[in-house]
Amino acid sequence: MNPSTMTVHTLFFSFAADRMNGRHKTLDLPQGTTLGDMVRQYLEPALGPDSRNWLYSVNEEWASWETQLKNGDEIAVIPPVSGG
Amino acid sequence: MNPSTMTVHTLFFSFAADRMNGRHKTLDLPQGTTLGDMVRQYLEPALGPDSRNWLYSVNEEWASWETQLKNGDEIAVIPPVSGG
Amino acid sequence: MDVYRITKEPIDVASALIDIADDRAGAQALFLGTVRNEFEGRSSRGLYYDAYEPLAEKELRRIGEELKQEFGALHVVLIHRIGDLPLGVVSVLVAVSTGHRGEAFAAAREGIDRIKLRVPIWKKEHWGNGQDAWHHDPEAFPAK
Amino acid sequence: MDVYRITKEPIDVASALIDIADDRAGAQALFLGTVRNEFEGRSSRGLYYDAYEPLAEKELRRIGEELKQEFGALHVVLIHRIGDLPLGVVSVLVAVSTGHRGEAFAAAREGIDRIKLRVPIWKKEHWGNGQDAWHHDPEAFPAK
Repeated sequence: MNPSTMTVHTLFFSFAADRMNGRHKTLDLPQGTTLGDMVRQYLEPALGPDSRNWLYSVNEEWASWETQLKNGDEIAVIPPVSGG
Repeated sequence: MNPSTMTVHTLFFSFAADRMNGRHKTLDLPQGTTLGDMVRQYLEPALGPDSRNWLYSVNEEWASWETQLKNGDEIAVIPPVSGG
Repeated sequence: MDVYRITKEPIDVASALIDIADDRAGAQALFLGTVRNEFEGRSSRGLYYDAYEPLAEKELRRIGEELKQEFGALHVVLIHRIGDLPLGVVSVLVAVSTGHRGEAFAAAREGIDRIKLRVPIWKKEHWGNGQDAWHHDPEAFPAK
Repeated sequence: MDVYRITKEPIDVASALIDIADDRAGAQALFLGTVRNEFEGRSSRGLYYDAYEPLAEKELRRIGEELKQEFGALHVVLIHRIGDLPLGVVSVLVAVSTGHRGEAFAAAREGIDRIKLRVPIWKKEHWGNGQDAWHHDPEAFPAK
């Protein structure tokens, strides 16, 4: 692994998994990437502009746009929920 | 039985049964007695003035003050209910 | 299937769920009244319930018909247990199934409220100190 | 006792009733969501539910703590089933015990509303015509 990059694991659910053709992706990102950076640069092209309004978690906890990602983080993409 | 009288069966529940010292009474009433007459003349002395505000049934159905009683009727005295 | 019953037996919640099951229903709401260990701060050992059974069952049925009319309940089960009930036991069950959850909650709430208002059932408190008192007896529960 | 669980197994209502039992409780309210044979007029053969399980269970627990704080719920059980569910089956259970019935209804209602708003669970409709669609997918459910 290039020392200036880090690897994160991304989980997709519901129609977001359909759009990504899979429930798991591994991404190599530049060090210092925030959750917001990752969504805008790497996910929005595939998931569409609505994905800016979705919720995200990092390591099984809700995370904000400003969250600094670290090597090995698990990011979950949470499209609008429909339980019940 | 005197042809000018009729016999009715009266049921008491809850604290009304306590006041009457029993759950059943048989009353001989003049022909033409209404439910309201019976309550005022025969029950209120034992049950107190609140009994005018209680509900009553005749033959297993809610009855009004004006209901004409007939020989053999079953009258239930329904003090304020407290189910649940 | 609808059930309206006064019973001396334990109330069977599982069978009520079978009775209200319906593929058209997205929601089921149940209310269970249970015997509490206190009433307005006084400790209680349990309750005794009495009913005028034939009229009570008729009135339960009328309430069920109202819940179907007013809230679109698909099925209604209204069961009240009577006799001496120890702490923790279920005294009354209201179970409804409806298309959506709003009506399910509204119907169940009205169901128990109307039972408490209209059905000829009475409860006697077995106070912790050994005394007994019928609820709504003005001598036992003086107006505050 | 409180229970917060995502499960692939059938939801056991009887055991939820045991979990919420409490001598201090006069009221228990249960809400069950069941798989309905239609959605907004289109016939359905059943539902598939997916969840992000670790975060979903955390969020169920947070909702339960809120119900205890806000409504004085004595015990809370929140269980959501996932996987392929046929018509009529229970997909979600909310069970609470409280001192009195007002709080029981309020807590159960808020419980299911908050689950639907916040818990990372998704459902896919198996339409009667053989097609499938995730709820809230804007391509499958266009804005009206």
